[in-house]
Amino acid sequence: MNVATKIDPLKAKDFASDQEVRWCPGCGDYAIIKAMQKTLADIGATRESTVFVSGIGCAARFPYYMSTYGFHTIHGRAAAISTGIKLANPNLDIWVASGDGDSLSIGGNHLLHLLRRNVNLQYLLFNNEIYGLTKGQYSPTSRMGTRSPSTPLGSVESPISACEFALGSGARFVARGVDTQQKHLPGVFQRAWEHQGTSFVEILQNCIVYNDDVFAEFTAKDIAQDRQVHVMHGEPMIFGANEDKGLRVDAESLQLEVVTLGENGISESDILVHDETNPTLARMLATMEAPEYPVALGVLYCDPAETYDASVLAQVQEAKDRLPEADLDEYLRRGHTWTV
Amino acid sequence: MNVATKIDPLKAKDFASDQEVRWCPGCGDYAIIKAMQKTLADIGATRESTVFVSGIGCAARFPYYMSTYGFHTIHGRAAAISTGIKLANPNLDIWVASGDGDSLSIGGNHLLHLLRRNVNLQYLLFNNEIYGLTKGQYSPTSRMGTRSPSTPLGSVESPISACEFALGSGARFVARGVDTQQKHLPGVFQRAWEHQGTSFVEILQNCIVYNDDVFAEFTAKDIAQDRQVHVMHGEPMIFGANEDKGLRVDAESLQLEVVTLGENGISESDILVHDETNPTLARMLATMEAPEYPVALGVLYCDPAETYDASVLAQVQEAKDRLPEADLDEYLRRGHTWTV
Amino acid sequence: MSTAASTAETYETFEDREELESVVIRFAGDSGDGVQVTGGQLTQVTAIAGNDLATFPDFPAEIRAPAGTTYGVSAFQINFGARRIRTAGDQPDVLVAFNPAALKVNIGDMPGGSLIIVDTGAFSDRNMKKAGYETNPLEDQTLDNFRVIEIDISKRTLESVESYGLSQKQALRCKNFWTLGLVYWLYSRDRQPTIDWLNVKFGKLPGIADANIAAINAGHAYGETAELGEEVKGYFVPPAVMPRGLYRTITGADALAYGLVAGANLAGLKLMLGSYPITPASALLHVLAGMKEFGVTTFQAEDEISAVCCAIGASYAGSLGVTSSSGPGVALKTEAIGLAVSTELPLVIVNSQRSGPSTGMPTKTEQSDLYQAVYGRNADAPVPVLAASSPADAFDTAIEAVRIATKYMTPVFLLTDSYIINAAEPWLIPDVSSLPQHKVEFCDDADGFHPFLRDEDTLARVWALPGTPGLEHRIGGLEKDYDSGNISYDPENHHRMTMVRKAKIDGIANDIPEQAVTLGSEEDTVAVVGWGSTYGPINRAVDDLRVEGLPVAHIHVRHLWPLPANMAELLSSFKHVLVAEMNTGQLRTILRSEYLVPAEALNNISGLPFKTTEIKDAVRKLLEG
Amino acid sequence: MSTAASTAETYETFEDREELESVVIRFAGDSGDGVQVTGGQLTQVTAIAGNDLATFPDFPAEIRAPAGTTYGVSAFQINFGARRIRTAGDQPDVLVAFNPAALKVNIGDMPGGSLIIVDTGAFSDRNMKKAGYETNPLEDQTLDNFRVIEIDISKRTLESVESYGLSQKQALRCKNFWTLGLVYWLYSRDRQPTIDWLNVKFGKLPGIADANIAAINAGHAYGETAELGEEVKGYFVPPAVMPRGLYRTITGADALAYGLVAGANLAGLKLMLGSYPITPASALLHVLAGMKEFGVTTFQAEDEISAVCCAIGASYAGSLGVTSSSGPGVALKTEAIGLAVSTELPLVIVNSQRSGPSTGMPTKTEQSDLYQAVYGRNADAPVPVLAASSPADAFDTAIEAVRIATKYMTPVFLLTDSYIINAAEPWLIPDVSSLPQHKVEFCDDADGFHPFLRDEDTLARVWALPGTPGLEHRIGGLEKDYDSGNISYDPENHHRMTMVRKAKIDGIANDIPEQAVTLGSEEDTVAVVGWGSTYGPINRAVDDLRVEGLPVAHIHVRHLWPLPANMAELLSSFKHVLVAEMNTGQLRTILRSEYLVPAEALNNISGLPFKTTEIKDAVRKLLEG
Ligand SMILES: Cc1ncc(C[n+]2csc(CCOP(=O)(O)OP(=O)(O)O)c2C)c(N)n1
Ligand SMILES: Cc1ncc(C[n+]2csc(CCOP(=O)(O)OP(=O)(O)O)c2C)c(N)n1
Ligand code: SF4
Ligand code: SF4
Ligand SMILES: [Mg+2]
Ligand SMILES: [Mg+2]
Repeated sequence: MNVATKIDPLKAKDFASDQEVRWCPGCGDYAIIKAMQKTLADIGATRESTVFVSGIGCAARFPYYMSTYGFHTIHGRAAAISTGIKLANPNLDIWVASGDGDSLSIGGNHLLHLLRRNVNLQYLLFNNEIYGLTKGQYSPTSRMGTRSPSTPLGSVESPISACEFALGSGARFVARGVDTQQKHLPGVFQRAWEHQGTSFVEILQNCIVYNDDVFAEFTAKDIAQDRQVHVMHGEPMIFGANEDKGLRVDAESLQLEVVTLGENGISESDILVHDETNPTLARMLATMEAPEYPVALGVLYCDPAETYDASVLAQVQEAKDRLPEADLDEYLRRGHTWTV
Repeated sequence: MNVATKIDPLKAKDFASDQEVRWCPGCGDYAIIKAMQKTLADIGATRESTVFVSGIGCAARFPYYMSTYGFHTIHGRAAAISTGIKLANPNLDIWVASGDGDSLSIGGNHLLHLLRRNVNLQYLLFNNEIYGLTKGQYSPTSRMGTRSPSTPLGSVESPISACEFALGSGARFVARGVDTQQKHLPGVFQRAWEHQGTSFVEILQNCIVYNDDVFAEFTAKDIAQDRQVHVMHGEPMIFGANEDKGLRVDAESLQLEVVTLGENGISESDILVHDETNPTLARMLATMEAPEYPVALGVLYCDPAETYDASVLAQVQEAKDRLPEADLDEYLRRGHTWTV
Repeated sequence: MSTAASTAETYETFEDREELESVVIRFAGDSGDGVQVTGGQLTQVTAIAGNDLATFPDFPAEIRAPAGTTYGVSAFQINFGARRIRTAGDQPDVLVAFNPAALKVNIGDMPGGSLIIVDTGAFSDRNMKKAGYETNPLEDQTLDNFRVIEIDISKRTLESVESYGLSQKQALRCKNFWTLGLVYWLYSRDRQPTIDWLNVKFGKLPGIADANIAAINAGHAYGETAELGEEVKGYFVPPAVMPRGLYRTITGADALAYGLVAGANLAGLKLMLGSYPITPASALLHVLAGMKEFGVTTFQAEDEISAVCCAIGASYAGSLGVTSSSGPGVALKTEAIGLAVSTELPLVIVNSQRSGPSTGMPTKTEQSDLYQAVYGRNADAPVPVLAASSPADAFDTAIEAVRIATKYMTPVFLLTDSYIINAAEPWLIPDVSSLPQHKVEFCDDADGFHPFLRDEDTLARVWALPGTPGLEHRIGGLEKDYDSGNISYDPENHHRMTMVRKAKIDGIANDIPEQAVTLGSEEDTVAVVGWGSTYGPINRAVDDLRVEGLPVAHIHVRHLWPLPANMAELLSSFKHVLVAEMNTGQLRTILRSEYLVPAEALNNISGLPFKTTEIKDAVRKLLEG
Repeated sequence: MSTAASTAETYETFEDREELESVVIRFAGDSGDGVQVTGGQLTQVTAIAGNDLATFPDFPAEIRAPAGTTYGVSAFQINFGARRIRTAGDQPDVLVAFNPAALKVNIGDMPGGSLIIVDTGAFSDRNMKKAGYETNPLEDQTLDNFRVIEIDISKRTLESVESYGLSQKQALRCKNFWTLGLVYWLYSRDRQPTIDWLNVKFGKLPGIADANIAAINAGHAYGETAELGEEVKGYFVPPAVMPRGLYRTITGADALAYGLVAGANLAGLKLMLGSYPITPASALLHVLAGMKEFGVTTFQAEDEISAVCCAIGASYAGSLGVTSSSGPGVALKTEAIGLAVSTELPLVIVNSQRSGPSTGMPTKTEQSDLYQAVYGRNADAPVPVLAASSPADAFDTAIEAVRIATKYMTPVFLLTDSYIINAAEPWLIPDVSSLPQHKVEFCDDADGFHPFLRDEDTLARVWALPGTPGLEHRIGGLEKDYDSGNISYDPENHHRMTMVRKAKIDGIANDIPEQAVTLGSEEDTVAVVGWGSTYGPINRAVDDLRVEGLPVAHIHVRHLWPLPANMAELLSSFKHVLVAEMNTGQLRTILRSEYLVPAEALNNISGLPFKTTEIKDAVRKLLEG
């Protein structure tokens, strides 16, 4: 993130580019871009110092639709290219927009190292659990048994959990949101932007054409409240349409369990309070799956550490400070020389 | 793993090839190959059905020194090539030998997907926290501040924990051993071999030339017992020269803590019993670092699931069973045809 | 299976109909309009009617762009006739435009006087604005030079399916079949195969099947009863004279898949495909994923590197490893291909080319990855390169690729392109069981064995499989001793090994057919040399020019590396060698360096196949100049 | 810094010494014997003595193979003389063998009558067995045809450092300096620079410094006092006539790094290197990592793809992005290079070539990645290619690469090889501040701006940096409209864009120097054409042949793509064009296709530089035949 100038702030619509949006009608990406444009207005971003970087995929078309700077790169490499941009100009505020295939299939290694290095940028993973742009093959996040053009009998691979992977890769900020939750998503984006370091945000995104309703199990209107928990640092993890369910840790099994307030003598004080700096808790939250568990949304983990770009540039600066008069001609003449 | 023929079992030395071993004198790899040769003899492996596959690096020279089949491939790709070997011939018993750079730098993505897919083979990661073969640059497992030819002022990247990464990638078997522990290592290898699915073993390996004694903090003779805990499923996690230290979970902070038996009323029953099927515990063990914590050795996690190769081949078999007379000529003539 | 005989529809009024030698029809509409399905059905019934044909499906880059936009327009073109058809046609005779955007995008390709069928029901103000029309093209001068059939297809479709209880949206979806019915009437096509297809396709949704059938019948009836205007009457395209035998239509993707499976069968091997999806290559993965009963294993890898590595692993273990991608994906595989070269393992690399550089125009065709195939690796790492020239030809070329890969223990490049993969043509179905075998013999003799023992003739190394007792060995990417297969850093040995790897590949030139003159003879003045999917346009153009009496020949090259042994001599007999390619001149470069022949270039890098006129013009210029 | 003047050692007995025009010395021993350090020191003092020189360090593939094995032998060769030195020498005049394995591996390269210095102390039975000697080579006929100096160097070293309290192991480590002392005496070299170096190097371990100094002095004294035998006396190599100025020795890795930094400075840019370690390319990463005070940022990436992508990102943001690797790593970068071609961003790709294919012989040299550089990408994606011809030349070539990359907004390949990277030669230090500037001007004019606006002359697009208000824009790998820079799938636009990208690169031919005849003239009969590190051997061979009066010229090409504008004409003036390359004929292929010139091939793919005799023989054969 960067400190943005607050003078004459832009509105959400000012962040839309003049290019026609070419996603399928009804695609979850429309909601995400809306939330993003709102976020940029909220944080007072400027167009010129904001850069959207993407790989390839439907999600990766994102930059074209923003009136900021944008780089639509190649499949899976947005993390690496962003690292170069940030090192070259740390004043730029970088958002990566990437699909589940882009990030976790071909781009898995770069994502791992981006997170581990902790480059100061926001990484948005649009998880629709499918390869949209290439017409619907299963992706590394697709559920076991997914039928797709390349798996006519159903996929046999155990899917990866994006947030669990991010945590295992050393991420210092991990959050999750749902495309259509326009009240919630800008807040998550803003937290990501405020965090210094790589902010990893998984956005559950509906692909209406190839994987429609894949999240309906916990996003369908009627059940959403019972199947989602919006976690907030310092707040007990209570959820449910009646706000009567909560999470607790079983100390023996080291597992989370869902309890009901008022049942078996459970009261609010028994409910686990979210501590976003606790990596063990973060992993437990990240792996909760519907229907047994509510799906955890919000900032699952946030524990800042020194950023890579700051450290790298500090070393460069130190070297310059140590040798403020560094002169290449003089440098070339160091050591043994002789005159002919 | 595979069921190996037990007739006329081979001895450890029978698994040595006729090629001269070319690692640096004193390299930890010598101890590892010794433990491996012993393991193969112990499990009654045959030379012809055992294949060592490797990428590039010092560790990756491993196959040349074994009298089995071997494939020394390219940097970072041993996981992918092994997957192909296994799918083509599931009767082969595959061991991958790979360095920390090979596995976690260039090969990180393949390792992630190998683990997630759960291909039935053993993956040995020789972690010397350095790039040996290319003469000593820091690796993704090198400690922050490592001075190396490419980081004359010290590295600024936060290292990855191999076992934590493996767990985050969905590994179903994760173990750790130390090169020189000849009593312990063959047992770990054997457990890996017995496990159905991808068995991930991190071996802490001393590179005497470029990173000597990097593990001395917990492997030096005088302190080893106090700085290591050998975990065993179903056994309390007790360690120390006097067998008087143990691990316990703090239910509030969800963190492990080291306690001393006999102090503050702590008795053996307070000590956490290792449950190798518990992923939360596995991650806590994986991330323990000296000197605050003992380093966890042994099988940290083992929770078998269906293997990828079995599932893939079952689908092929099902298709064949459904159409036992599948005939290409007939197949080509399906659908609309006409005669001229 | 249905055969032409059993379902033939008889157009009693053939006498009234105008006989045409060939016709080119293009359908265009939103991705959601079912344009590709419509085209596919017309292809089927036309094939069954005994015409020769070629098709060109042209996809938009967007999955499903907002309805009505110009960039969401999908098109399908078919050329069919009573003569041999070589291309999908330079210019359509008929355009079916399902909406204003489709008209806008395609009208520029229509010659004056051609027939335009529009669905007036889709020409709402909103749609016209979306398409960028400021005034109604049906009312201004836009269509002045054309014969236009304006029908409110939307409305008529709704009427025709009224009784099936569909929602408005579902009912409108039948529009394409209504139109197809009309086209069937126009060109005397038999409806029955399409009706059969609908019944199978929507077996579980009989309401949908019936509605579509009703629509097709209504469209057909409209043609039969309506006054379509003076100039529009029914046409009749007699069957083409084709070699005898059993036919089907086939796309390049299908032909490739079948050819690879057949090739593996003939070699006695299981096939393992490692692939990562990419347009247009994914189609091969999809087809092979459905052929498990033939012992085919498909692996959707995490990236292209894993895909090729998995295939290499499979070959190492005794399967036929195949990997498939397009240019950007193949780029990622080149390091691993070097490993297959060094370890001398069989591997087939299918590159279904598309427009580049970089992401380029992913749904458009091009043949610009020839450099990459022939030269695109580090170090001296020669690899045979083959190219399919049409959808059906992909079958034979695939078998040949497998033969070479296994006989010579080498990776082989098999080039196709977006056009070949997606287009369809009639295919004389071969009898696979009677094709020549090229069975692989694995080494099982431990006597004097080492993994780089070579066959004296082919220079191929032995293939010894892990699992074989007594042949335990280690291979890898380091240089190997010629005499033992062990690692060697000996300078002379490296020179020798490099040269033997080269000689092995060069020697393949003696194991492939001599280059034939595809059309014409060595006596002609100009040779138009082509490779890959330019076959159709070049062949048609040369054929036409020869009919005019011009001394021009067509030479189409399947074996691009090594080139056939007689190539030097053959090319030297022409005054002009014109290499027509959908790139900036890549085969031309190779021919020039190999034979020092002053080959000239005709390049089209538009993402679309050549038009025959471009080729004719270029040849005429050479002959005149 | 020390200068020759201040430390010169005077060999009073120059009269007694035999004067030599040049001499070739090879040191060989275990990796642990300090062979490379020894060679480095001799290089320094020889340079300071005013000789011209060239070196060839030859590393084993193993990091530190078990002592005494043949595959653990490390070697260093230096050629120095009173004339211009072009190569490290075909054959050594002197071999210093620190152990039996070193003798075994190197004796085959020694001409009869040459001088062999052996440390008899290392010729234990165990060591001889390890080296594969069945009988003692010092006692059998092995060395019959040589002049042999047998000294128990080990013992004498131990004696000389006795008083410094070192362990036996540490003491023995001084062996190389003892030997160096002897060599210094043999060739009248000044010890002082090495003594100074030791004092700096072991500043914190004065004991070690002093012991090594004692060893060097002892070795020197041994030469001065000992009877080395009739045939062995002191030699004297007078200074060479070299252009005036201030000199230092430089390796290719250093020269490359300095050249890139200088080039970036002259362009007014910061430099960002993205690289993943690989032999021999890592050296560039190491040198640049130590130049942070010049605003250099180095990024050790997780793989080669990340490395090049990071560099592309840096260029996008306004730095000079550089990436460096060897063939297998460059293979992985090719997809991303296509992105840089498509987005037209500057990028310098350094390929330090090594023996292949695949892993090949990683520590050996080769120049077989030319195809990869010129042709090795998917689609039509032309990229300029330059090659450095020697360690020092890498400096100038790097500056030129930066100039072209930034002026033309294009990736540029800069080829070096294992030999150039590791070898050292004297370098006339340039005055960077007076070199011609090629300052980059970033776009800041929003008027009519779009990101693919082109310069009329160069056809380069504008470079507009993120962060600039008013110029916000999006770029990517999809095809772009020529007139707006927006995504375009228009067929004609794609043709136009492909052609303009090609024209831009082709046009560079007019912005580079005409190809000069490096030695000789257009009047000669044979032109030996080379590129890269074959410069030395070709130049020496041609020079020698010309001295014999033979009509042969040397043409050395720096700009390999596009080739200089006058190349066609130049080559046509020779009866024979012989392309000498350390590959199977890659530049030859390019010259043939570009100019239809019947270029012939001289190939050496042994992992070692050409010997001048090979080249001379080939030229003689051409002239005779
Ligand atoms: C090197 C390379 N390989 C493959 C592709 C083809 N490709 C484009 S996008 C994509 C996956 C898209 O899936 P995802 O990242 O989940 O994005 P979505 O379309 O679902 O938003 C693939 C395989 C490519 N463009 N480049
Ligand atoms: C494509 C490619 N990139 C880089 C290299 C160079 N390389 C060889 S091994 C290696 C890293 C070795 O480190 P590690 O895997 O930890 O093995 P170790 O030598 O420490 O056992 C590198 C970078 C290569 N061979 N191929
Ligand atoms: S295919 Fe799916 S993800 Fe892509 S634009 Fe359409 S709905 Fe969205
Ligand atoms: S460099 Fe290190 S890891 Fe490699 S062989 Fe030597 S000691 Fe072992
Ligand atoms: Mg997706
Ligand atoms: Mg390592």
